[in-house]
Amino acid sequence: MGRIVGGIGSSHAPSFGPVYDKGQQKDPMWAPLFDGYVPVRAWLEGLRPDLFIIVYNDHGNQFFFDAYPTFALGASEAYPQADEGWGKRDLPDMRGDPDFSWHLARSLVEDEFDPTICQEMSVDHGVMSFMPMLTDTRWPVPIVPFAVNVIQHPVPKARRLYKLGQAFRRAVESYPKDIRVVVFGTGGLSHQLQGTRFGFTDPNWDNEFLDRLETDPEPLAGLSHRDYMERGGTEGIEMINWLPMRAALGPAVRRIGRTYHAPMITGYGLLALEPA
Amino acid sequence: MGRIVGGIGSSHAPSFGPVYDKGQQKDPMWAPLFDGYVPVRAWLEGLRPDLFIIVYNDHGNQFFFDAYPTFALGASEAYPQADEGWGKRDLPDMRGDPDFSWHLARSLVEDEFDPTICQEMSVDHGVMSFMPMLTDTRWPVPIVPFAVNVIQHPVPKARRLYKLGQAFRRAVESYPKDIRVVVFGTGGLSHQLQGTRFGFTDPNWDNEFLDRLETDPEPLAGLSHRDYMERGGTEGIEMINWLPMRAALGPAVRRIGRTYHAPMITGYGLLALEPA
Amino acid sequence: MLDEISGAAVFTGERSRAGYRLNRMAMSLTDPANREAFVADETGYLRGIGLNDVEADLVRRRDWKGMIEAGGNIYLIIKIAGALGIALYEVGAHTAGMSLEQFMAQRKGR
Amino acid sequence: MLDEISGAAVFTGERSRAGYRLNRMAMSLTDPANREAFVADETGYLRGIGLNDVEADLVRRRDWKGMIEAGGNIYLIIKIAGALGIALYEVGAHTAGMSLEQFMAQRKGR
Ligand SMILES: [Fe+3]
Ligand SMILES: [Fe+3]
Repeated sequence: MGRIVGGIGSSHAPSFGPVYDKGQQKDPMWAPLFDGYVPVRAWLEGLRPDLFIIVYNDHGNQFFFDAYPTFALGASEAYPQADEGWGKRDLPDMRGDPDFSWHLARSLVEDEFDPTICQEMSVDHGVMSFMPMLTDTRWPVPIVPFAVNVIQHPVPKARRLYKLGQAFRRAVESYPKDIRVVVFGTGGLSHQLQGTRFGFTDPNWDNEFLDRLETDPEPLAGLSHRDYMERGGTEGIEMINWLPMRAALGPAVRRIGRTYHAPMITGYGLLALEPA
Repeated sequence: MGRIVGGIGSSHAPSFGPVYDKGQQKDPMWAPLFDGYVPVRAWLEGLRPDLFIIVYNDHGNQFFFDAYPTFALGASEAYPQADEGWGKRDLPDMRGDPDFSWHLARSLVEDEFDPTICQEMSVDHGVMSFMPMLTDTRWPVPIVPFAVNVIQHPVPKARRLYKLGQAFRRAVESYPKDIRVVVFGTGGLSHQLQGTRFGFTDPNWDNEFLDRLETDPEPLAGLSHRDYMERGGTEGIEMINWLPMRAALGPAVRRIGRTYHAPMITGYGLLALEPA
Repeated sequence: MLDEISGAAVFTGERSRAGYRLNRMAMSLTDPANREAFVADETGYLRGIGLNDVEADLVRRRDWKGMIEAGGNIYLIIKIAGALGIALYEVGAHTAGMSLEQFMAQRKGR
Repeated sequence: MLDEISGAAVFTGERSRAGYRLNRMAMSLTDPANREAFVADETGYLRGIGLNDVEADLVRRRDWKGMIEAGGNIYLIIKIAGALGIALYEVGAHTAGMSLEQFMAQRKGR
């Protein structure tokens, strides 16, 4: 049987790309954030993971409003990088694990989730931007990307995402192979990209979210979209992507690492947990 | 508030197209089936419906396995006919009702369904083949097509589709406008298009299904896919598309019409119900 | 996993993966221009759309049973038959290991 | 329906419907060849991809606020800006009713 051995929440941002590609992780503007990724990366490697499940959101690159999935589950052997409108970075395709993807599909459909299953799928900065901080860019660990609609309302409820994480755990534990799985959730933290509050961040809310996610996550599943967007900005609704990661770990966790930094117009955070 | 005023279950088949287009509904081979549609069509017109919700399945025409939705909800102003590989029939686009579609999307997502929402969508014989038997082909009543994956396993459970119908009812009843809605479910009945049982039909199972759907539908939601496919053929799994229609009507129904005929390699059926 | 029912392949994700190219080729035939190109030059069309030799050979030999075994989905495969003017009954009979004549004779017998 | 939060449009289905052509045009710019064609001949590109005059005018006037009001999604709209070499801060400031300079001054003040 499979086992969930860790969970990582991380912000993603287009700006992480140039930082990594130009080796600026130690620059004063970025070091307060990316210094925190260094020990988490070492811990992650030490976990000897066989698979990453990555809950993220696309930003109008893989999916368009002709057919917009609430949930899209990748079931491909490879996930190329999307060109988001400003060219691709020099990164290889990410590797998939279709056997696990189809097992996950069966388990989720049995649990009354209704994913769209994608055998061709590119991934954008929602996956590609922070992963180089956490693992070798030859991508030694295969991924199962799981895209959540957080941009075209109605978006799924926080509660639904919490239940999704619990369903991930059932899927992993019912897998016939002894694989070690790390679940990622990525998005946010607070930011707003348009309207009178353009540039809004709220470090208080972001840190409260990180606190509660670690120690008492279930009430976060009860917050409304209005709660998330008033406190974290309209685009801060992405924070709900972190809930499946936390729910998949089970009630008790141990904190491995945590960082927060808001140098621009987004609250950037990292939280690494393992089941206690 | 909206109201569900009727429910229709019908088979669909590519062969219905030529029958209608050549005016062969009265031919001895087809009359035993299509004679049954005549009074149902009159009843349907008398209901003065404002909207049809049509639960059907696509057959590799609108959706491909690059991104296959478990549930796809149409939210378009128009639904053109798909070319299925042998040319289109001379039929206009079907009309949509995006306002209701988006209301339905919000209501379903609130109820923890995860549809893919389609603002561009063609419909194949799953919708177009039987509708000319039931309404004018200038399509006076707008539709909301709802496509269910019944061809790439895992397909949703019968139970999930039953709950979907209950959710349709909540959506209709929470709509601010006083609209009169008829819910359709289409697929099957028994048939198997490949393998050693090619050509298999089972009129006993089909009629048992029609009986139970009318009078005691809930246990049909408890049957497994294996049950449906062993009794109704691998492609007979389409019969689960009838469950949302029945569940949307509520517990007590009155039968308006029912027909069954199996002249070829599919059990063809029609069942029209209204809330009692 | 539900993989077969009464002698028929259940079209699972695993089969969908195996038959991906074949099914994609079949779906391309929903475009009339592609149907014309396919009929005019089968071999060229199948190569151009990226089938491997084994898959192209299944199509050229009208091996409907083989296409299903290779992950073809019946709803897609019959688009290939349709473009070639071959009817569903012939395809279905072949997947059942029969000729069309055998199938029709057996049906009459029922 | 949740349509606005603290002075920002919530990108609802209704907005998605209204902005469909504009967003589709923006997404087309994920293809480098389309970016080139757009920059080389804006008016021709916008007409060719089916924008109406009002929509094309919003793009030509760099009216980012107007694009959002017309149903543009911010993640799509910034692809238009990207192709034109305009940065997110300028787009965002405009949607807030400010110039880039005003926005930066206000930020410093915080
Ligand atoms: Fe994001
Ligand atoms: Fe069908």
